[in-house]
Amino acid sequence: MTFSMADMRLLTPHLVITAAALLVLLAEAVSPGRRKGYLPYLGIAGIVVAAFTTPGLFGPARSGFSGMLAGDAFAAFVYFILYAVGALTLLVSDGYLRDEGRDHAEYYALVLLALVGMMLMAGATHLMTLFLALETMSIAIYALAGFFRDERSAEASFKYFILGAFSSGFLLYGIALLYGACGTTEIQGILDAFASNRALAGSAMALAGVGLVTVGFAFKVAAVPFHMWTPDAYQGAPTSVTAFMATGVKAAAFAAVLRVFFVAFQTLHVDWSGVLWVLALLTMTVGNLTAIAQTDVKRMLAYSSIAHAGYILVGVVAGTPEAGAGILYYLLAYAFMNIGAFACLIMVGRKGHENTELDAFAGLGFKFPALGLAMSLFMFSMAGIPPTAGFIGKFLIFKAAVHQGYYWLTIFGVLNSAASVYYYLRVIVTMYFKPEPDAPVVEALRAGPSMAVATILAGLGVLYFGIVPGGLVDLAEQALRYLV
Amino acid sequence: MSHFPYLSTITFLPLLGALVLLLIPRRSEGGIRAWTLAVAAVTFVISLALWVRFDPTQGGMQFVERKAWIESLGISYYVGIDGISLWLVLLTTFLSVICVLSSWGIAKRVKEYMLFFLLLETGMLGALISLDLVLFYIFWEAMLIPMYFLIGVWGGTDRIYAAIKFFIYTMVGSLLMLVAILALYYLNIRAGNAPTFDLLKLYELNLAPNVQFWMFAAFCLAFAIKVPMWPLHTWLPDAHTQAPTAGSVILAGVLLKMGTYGFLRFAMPLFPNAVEAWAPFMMVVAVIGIIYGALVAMVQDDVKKLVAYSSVSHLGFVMLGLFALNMQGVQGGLYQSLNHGISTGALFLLVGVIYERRHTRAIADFGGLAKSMPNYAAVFLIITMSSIGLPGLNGFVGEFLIMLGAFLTSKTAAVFAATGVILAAGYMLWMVKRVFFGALDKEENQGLADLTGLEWGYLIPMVVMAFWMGIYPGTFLRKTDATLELWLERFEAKKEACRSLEAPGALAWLQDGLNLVFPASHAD
Amino acid sequence: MTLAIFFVFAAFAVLGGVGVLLARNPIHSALSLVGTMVSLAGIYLLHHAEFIFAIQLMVYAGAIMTLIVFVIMLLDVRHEETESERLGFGKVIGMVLAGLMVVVLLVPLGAGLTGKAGGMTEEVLARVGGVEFLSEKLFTTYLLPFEIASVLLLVGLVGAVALAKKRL
Amino acid sequence: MIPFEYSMGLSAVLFGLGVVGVLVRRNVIVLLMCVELMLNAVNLAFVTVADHLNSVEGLLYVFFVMTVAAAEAAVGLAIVVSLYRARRAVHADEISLLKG
Amino acid sequence: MLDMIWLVPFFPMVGALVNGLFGRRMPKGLVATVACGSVFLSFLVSVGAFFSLKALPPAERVFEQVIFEWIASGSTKVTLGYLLDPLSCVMILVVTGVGFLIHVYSVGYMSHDPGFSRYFTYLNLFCFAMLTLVLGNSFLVLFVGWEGVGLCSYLLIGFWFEDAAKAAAGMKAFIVNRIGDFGFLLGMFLIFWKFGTLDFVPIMKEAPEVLVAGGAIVTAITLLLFVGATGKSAQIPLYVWLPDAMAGPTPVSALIHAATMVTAGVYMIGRCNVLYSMAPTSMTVVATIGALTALFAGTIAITQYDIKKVLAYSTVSQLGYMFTAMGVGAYAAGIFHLMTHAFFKACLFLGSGSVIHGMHEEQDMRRMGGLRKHMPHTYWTFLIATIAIAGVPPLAGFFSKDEILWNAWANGFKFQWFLGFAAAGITAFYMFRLVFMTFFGKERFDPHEVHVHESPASMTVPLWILAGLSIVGGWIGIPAALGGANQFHQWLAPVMGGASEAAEGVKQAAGGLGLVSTAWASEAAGAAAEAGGHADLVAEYALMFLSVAYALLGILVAYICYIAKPDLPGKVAAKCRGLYELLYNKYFVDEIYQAVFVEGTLALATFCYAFVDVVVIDGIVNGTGLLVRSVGSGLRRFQTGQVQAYALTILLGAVILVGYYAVVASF
Repeated sequence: MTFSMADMRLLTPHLVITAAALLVLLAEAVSPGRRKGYLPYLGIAGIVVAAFTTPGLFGPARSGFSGMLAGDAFAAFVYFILYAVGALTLLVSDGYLRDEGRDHAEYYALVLLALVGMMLMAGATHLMTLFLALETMSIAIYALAGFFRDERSAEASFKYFILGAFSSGFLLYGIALLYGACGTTEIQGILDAFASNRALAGSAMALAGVGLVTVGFAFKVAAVPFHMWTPDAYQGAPTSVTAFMATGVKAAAFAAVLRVFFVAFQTLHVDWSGVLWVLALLTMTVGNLTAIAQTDVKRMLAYSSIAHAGYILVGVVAGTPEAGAGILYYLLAYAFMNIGAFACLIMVGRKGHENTELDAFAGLGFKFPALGLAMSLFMFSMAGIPPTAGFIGKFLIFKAAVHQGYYWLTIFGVLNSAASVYYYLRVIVTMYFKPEPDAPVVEALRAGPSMAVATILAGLGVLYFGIVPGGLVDLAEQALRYLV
Repeated sequence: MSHFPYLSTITFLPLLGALVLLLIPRRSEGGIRAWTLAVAAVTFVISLALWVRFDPTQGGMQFVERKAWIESLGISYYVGIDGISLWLVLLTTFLSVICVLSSWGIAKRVKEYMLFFLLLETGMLGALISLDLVLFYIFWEAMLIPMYFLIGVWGGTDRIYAAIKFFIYTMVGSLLMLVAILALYYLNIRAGNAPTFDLLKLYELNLAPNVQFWMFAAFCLAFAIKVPMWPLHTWLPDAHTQAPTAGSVILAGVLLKMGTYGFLRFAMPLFPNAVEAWAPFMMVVAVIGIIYGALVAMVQDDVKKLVAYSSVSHLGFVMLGLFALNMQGVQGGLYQSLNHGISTGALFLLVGVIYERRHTRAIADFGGLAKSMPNYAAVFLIITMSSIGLPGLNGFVGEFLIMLGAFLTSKTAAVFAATGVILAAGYMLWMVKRVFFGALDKEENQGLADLTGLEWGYLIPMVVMAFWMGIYPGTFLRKTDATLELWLERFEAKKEACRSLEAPGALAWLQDGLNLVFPASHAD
Repeated sequence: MTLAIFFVFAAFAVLGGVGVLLARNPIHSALSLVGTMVSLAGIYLLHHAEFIFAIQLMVYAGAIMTLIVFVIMLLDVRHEETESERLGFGKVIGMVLAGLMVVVLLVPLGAGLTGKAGGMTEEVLARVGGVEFLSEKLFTTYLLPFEIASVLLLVGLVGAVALAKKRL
Repeated sequence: MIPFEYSMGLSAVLFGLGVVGVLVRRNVIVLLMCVELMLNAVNLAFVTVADHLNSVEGLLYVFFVMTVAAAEAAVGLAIVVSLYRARRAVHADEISLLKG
Repeated sequence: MLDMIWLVPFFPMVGALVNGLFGRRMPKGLVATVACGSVFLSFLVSVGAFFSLKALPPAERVFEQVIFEWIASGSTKVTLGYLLDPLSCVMILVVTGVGFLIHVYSVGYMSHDPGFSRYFTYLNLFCFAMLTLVLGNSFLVLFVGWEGVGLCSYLLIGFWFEDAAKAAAGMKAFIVNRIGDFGFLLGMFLIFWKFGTLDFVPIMKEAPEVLVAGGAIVTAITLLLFVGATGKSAQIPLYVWLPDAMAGPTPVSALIHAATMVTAGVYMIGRCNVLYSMAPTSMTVVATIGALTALFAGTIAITQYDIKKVLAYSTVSQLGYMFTAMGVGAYAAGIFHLMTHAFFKACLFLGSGSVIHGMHEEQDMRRMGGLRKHMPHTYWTFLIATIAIAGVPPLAGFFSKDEILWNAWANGFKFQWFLGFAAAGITAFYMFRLVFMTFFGKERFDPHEVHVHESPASMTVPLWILAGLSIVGGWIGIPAALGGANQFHQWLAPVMGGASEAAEGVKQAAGGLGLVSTAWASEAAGAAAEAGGHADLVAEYALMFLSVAYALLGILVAYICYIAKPDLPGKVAAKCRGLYELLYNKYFVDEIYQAVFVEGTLALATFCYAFVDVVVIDGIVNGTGLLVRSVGSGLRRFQTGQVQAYALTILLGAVILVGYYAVVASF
């Protein structure tokens, strides 16, 4: 029972990106002190190559490596989200890191390796693979978060690390219990075990396992009350990393959640949907309400990402392929709008000063029209206002929730969404409606060509997927059809 | 059905114009203005073709265009107009031209201003022609953004508060409507139909009355906020007072109509039994709005705020008409929507004229203006009369039909509504008296110039419309006859069809939703 | 007999754990932890996991703990914890919750191990031996996790370098 | 054969001790050790289950968890070092620059 | 000629348009020509129409002309059309005739006013609206004119808008009228509800079938319409605007606030006589209000010093007579009085205008006196009109007023008769008080400072014409008792004839259902029979004598008070201080209205705004925002930055979550 070339096909994208990571490390090692500007593009090239090897995964579901890795459309869809995240992150990082004097190969390699971890999370069909992938991703992100090695960066990294490891313990314990209850931790195997043994649905061990796994995932997606690391880690980490964390980790984690909850725990929907119902409500509400009280845009976006996790959880609660497709769409939309927003944040900063205080934005909308336009677009998208991708994402998720009769959750969701408008608008209010202070905080934009390209791409993505979502929705639905 | 895509053309022409506008250098303000005017004017001219080619004998949708958009969800780009939307579309294109003219004096960030203006026009037109619920919702929300900027950037001193209040107020309502739209979609699927957001298909979906009840509540909230109906109106005075002149005009002229249009197009035909159940309540609220708005307008010391509150009163009339649920009332309501666009729009334009000269809107700062600005006073008086419903001017026709319609449904409502006629005369004339009559004793007011050519340019069309609509309403009413007849017919038929439908009690339906918080068993 | 040995190891393991908590000096904590790990290694042996027994001693008690002690030394943190005696409200809550957590984790044990796995049956083990079977599985069925683990270690390496290398 | 309840019970207790440690100790390195203690507890659970189910999977989990633990320890300690360099802080409660 | 009837309102409309759009750039002469000419053309067409109508047999004297379909919605079809019948024919003759004279008069009166063209624009517009009112073929068209004249009244009262008080008077007139309109509108709706149309012809024809005579609905309709009439025609309780309306230029007072517009209510009731006759309760109300108003306004007029105010109250009083006539079922008599009143009251107002003009805008009679010498034309014409209004035969006022009183008496409205009779003497008294104070006695001004002059011919000629009409105008309605043919009644008979049938209906209904007192029914029947019948001639003569004597008594008392013993009024006033104050202050009605309605409304409005809107609604709105924000700030506090606190939260969540699964969900 060894692996075959068919298995390798499933792994090609991962291998390509890993190779790119190694290449990046190697390139710096062999030419120390030289110009390193090409390194991120090396990474991007790797992602592009990987992207070319991916479309073949769409189609009938396959599984490889003895049921360890899926090669299905679902995974492929998430891969594409992750490619977008990875490429945009690298683009955003380029000028930013150079400006901050931290443009090291390790950074790009870690991003790429984290990306591999994320992809494996999305593709994992075995909890062991899943766990290892998750740790690969997490450890890389811990390191990335602390990459600037200043006070805040180190603190962010530390908090994320300690709590991440802490919650990993819970996740592992959960896996152990599931192992005990089901005899296997393969996704399909768990499903079969629950399906074949009705009594298992009432087994305290199995359910406690589900609960602990839920804790582990809830931590990764930053669901309340497992969210408290998020604002600190997001705020302290280098902004490009924050963007990466907020989008990539979220996408990978939700992909894993979908696979575990929609497939492995399919028969337990009755049990977990109620729990997630509460989590979703708490997450949306706490995220939004706390975001309203923020005065720092970066931290505000951190809380907003919690809120977004809440909306996505609404989709998880619904538990249907329709909802899953909505979640995938949402993740993609979120990737574009969030990275775009963080790119804008990077642009207003300068070395050593992030300038993410809300007041720093006063009057910037007119001073830097392109920045203002982009930031407004991202804010509107996050607020879920058409015609942006953010709207379509919310629309799809709420549609699925309503379809399952979760009226109240949906109503809470839209009310939350309305409340969130307040703080997203506040950014716009400050940018456009408030005069620039006499002593401008932001003199010039820190915008290299790569940053500009990233922002424009993100903006176009937000608009494109907001206006012509059709094809992508179909694709997402197709992805879910093979998953469930 | 292969014809020139008029509707898409007029809707997206402003958008296209806005994109081109981006290319015009910021410094050539004249060019920016001229281009915007040209775009708006061309849009208006093309929209006139709708009027000419509209077939008044046909009650259904005309100029229909349809293209699949998100096929798997049944969302399509589906547009068309009937007698209900025809005039609102024309009103929009007409007022847009007027507004661009009235914004000639905007000096601050002309380019952005005009840009948002054109975007706003696209949003409004799109919302009016959409026959797909999602498409409608998208335009409906997208409309908010430019308006938000227009208030927030070019508004008065409290513009930020007003802009945010406007935005969030509207958002809350429309998001709940979104939930209802989704629920409708789902119920339609549950009834065994193909998934679709096609409005005309959903018209045919018969829902049990108690289900309708809650669905209507959600739609109603969204539209009632937009209208705005008492007591959801408090965003309006703030938004109106703070918005720049053209913003107020559009806000009063078109945006508020979106609410009444929403009732006519969506909330009422979709949920007739709910309308029947809600109608008494709605009529009471509408009447309260009429009287309350008028009373509050009376004690305003800011001209613009006064006009804003008068809108609350006028829109109360419109709503009263709609919920009278007979031809006179509904047609009157629709007509009054148009009238309000003209007369209140013109009032805002007029207030803008003196605001530009004096930079104040406080009634106490004026007095005796009829002496220094006789032409202005004359136009103002004409519009005032139109606003208070003097026969021969537009306001009367609408108010008369509404009250007549309301009377046929509920005598009490009509009696109370008619007091609004008295109060309207009270607050408007009192304001006119304080602003225009009396001694011209304030030094600042003595040298005020009378209307300029430009101001004449945008006021004359409004006055002409006021007379036309008042003297020969047939031009307008006739085009809506067939549509509204069909509307009422369908309304009654659907009401009958749904009446006997079995469904759990209203609370059971709610319970259904509550159970799903912790679904015990969900078999679907 | 086995059971008695188990209880001895278990007692040591718990004692070690408590030691980690109570020791004021981080070095003492580290040594207590090593104690726990060694005890656990013994229990692994009782559970017929010879391979794990070995790597527990080598990797965990050896390598990882050495690393930790090394860093403690590196940072040379002299000032010892003084606050440990003070029990804040939060800490009491924490302990109560942790106790509850243990209870919650004990409850499911009543359900019993319901999984049906097999695979490592007596016959198989008799034929090939535990370690051989395990390694065979590791390089066939569980090849992918193994490869991921290698990437994981690479990440750990690069990450540690990125964070701690003096000049980068 | 040791009844699984015993081993699992021990595992739970050790897990709890680890959790308490994370909650109450100040020294960041000790926190790290407490996390290791939690992972050890989980390992015990895996071994127990593997033994009782005659399965190899649990043992492999232990193997991989150790790998993870090693990588975590490496990165974690690097973070501690970096934190110490940046802040001269080794106590968890002193690290609260980011809040609110 | 009849199908040219649309020209009647058309000419003034064109005049208004021309003067309104271009008047400011046209010479005054041209403006005046356009204005007067347009009304004169209307008058000519009206005369032509009259003769055309007269040529037809009485039963066919109805001509309807539809201009275009105005409002059509569902079953509502309202056409803009004109209806010419004897009633509207009388009205257009009065409106265009008197209107033309007043236009001519105005040319002189307003010659120095800077708002000359504006004035004539409004005046022409008024004529247009008034003619639409009287010619309208449906309630709605009537309402158009009704509102239109209200607008013109508003504009003309506030013509000199720089005086805030005058502007306020205009506003008051409009708003009080609106209160009346409120009733009128509702009345219309009721009619539409019952008839499905608002056109006069079908309504009047079908009324007996559609409505139950004496029933609640017809009573409601008529009462609501009457509310409209009280507003427009200044009856209790909505008369308050008319005295204030004297703020406008005097010719306006003559035309609008005496001769034409204020009589619209009377005309409207005359137009709806069929309906009113079916509603005895309403009739009683109308008659009583009318008579009360006649007396009430008369008493106020006694104490006023402003020459125009006296005339204003007199107008209110005379309108009261007209309503009394309508209420007692003497529709033709009411219209007759309307016409004669138009002549003499226009003459009086124009005369007063001439006086004011001559006195350089002085209106207070206490500063006049002895003007007889200075302004002979004015004096003589004024005197003639005064005698006419006082009811001295054989001038116009005698015939019309006497007919009303007689009908009231004969139809059993004794109480109303008594009120009207009482007012008659008072009328004679205060009118002659006015004449004596103004034209007789010593000059109470300094002739060297105030150069009193007679008005120009453009003003005196209309005065003489009107004076002449005041004399002869009544002769077309000389009652049979005095040997006349009462042509006026015969002329109106086709319109008013329906009333007798309706009254029959009432009688039957009363008999059959016992709804109405039989006594009344028989009286109503008597009233119906009155048209051609010969009631108690002796009583009629007696009453006639009585009222003439009473009027002469009034004149005599006025003579004693203001010529013979000029200090007497002061003494009387001092003696009855309270009563005098009450009268002088017009029973404090304005003050009461101000306090109750105006202040009450404003207080309610302030409450709505300052409390409901700002505190309650916005309080909730902003409070929600504040709540959300403070909850956010509160939640923020949980984020302490302490990593172990975070871990604790995670643990808490985990315990709850796993506990739920392991303990709750598994059981």
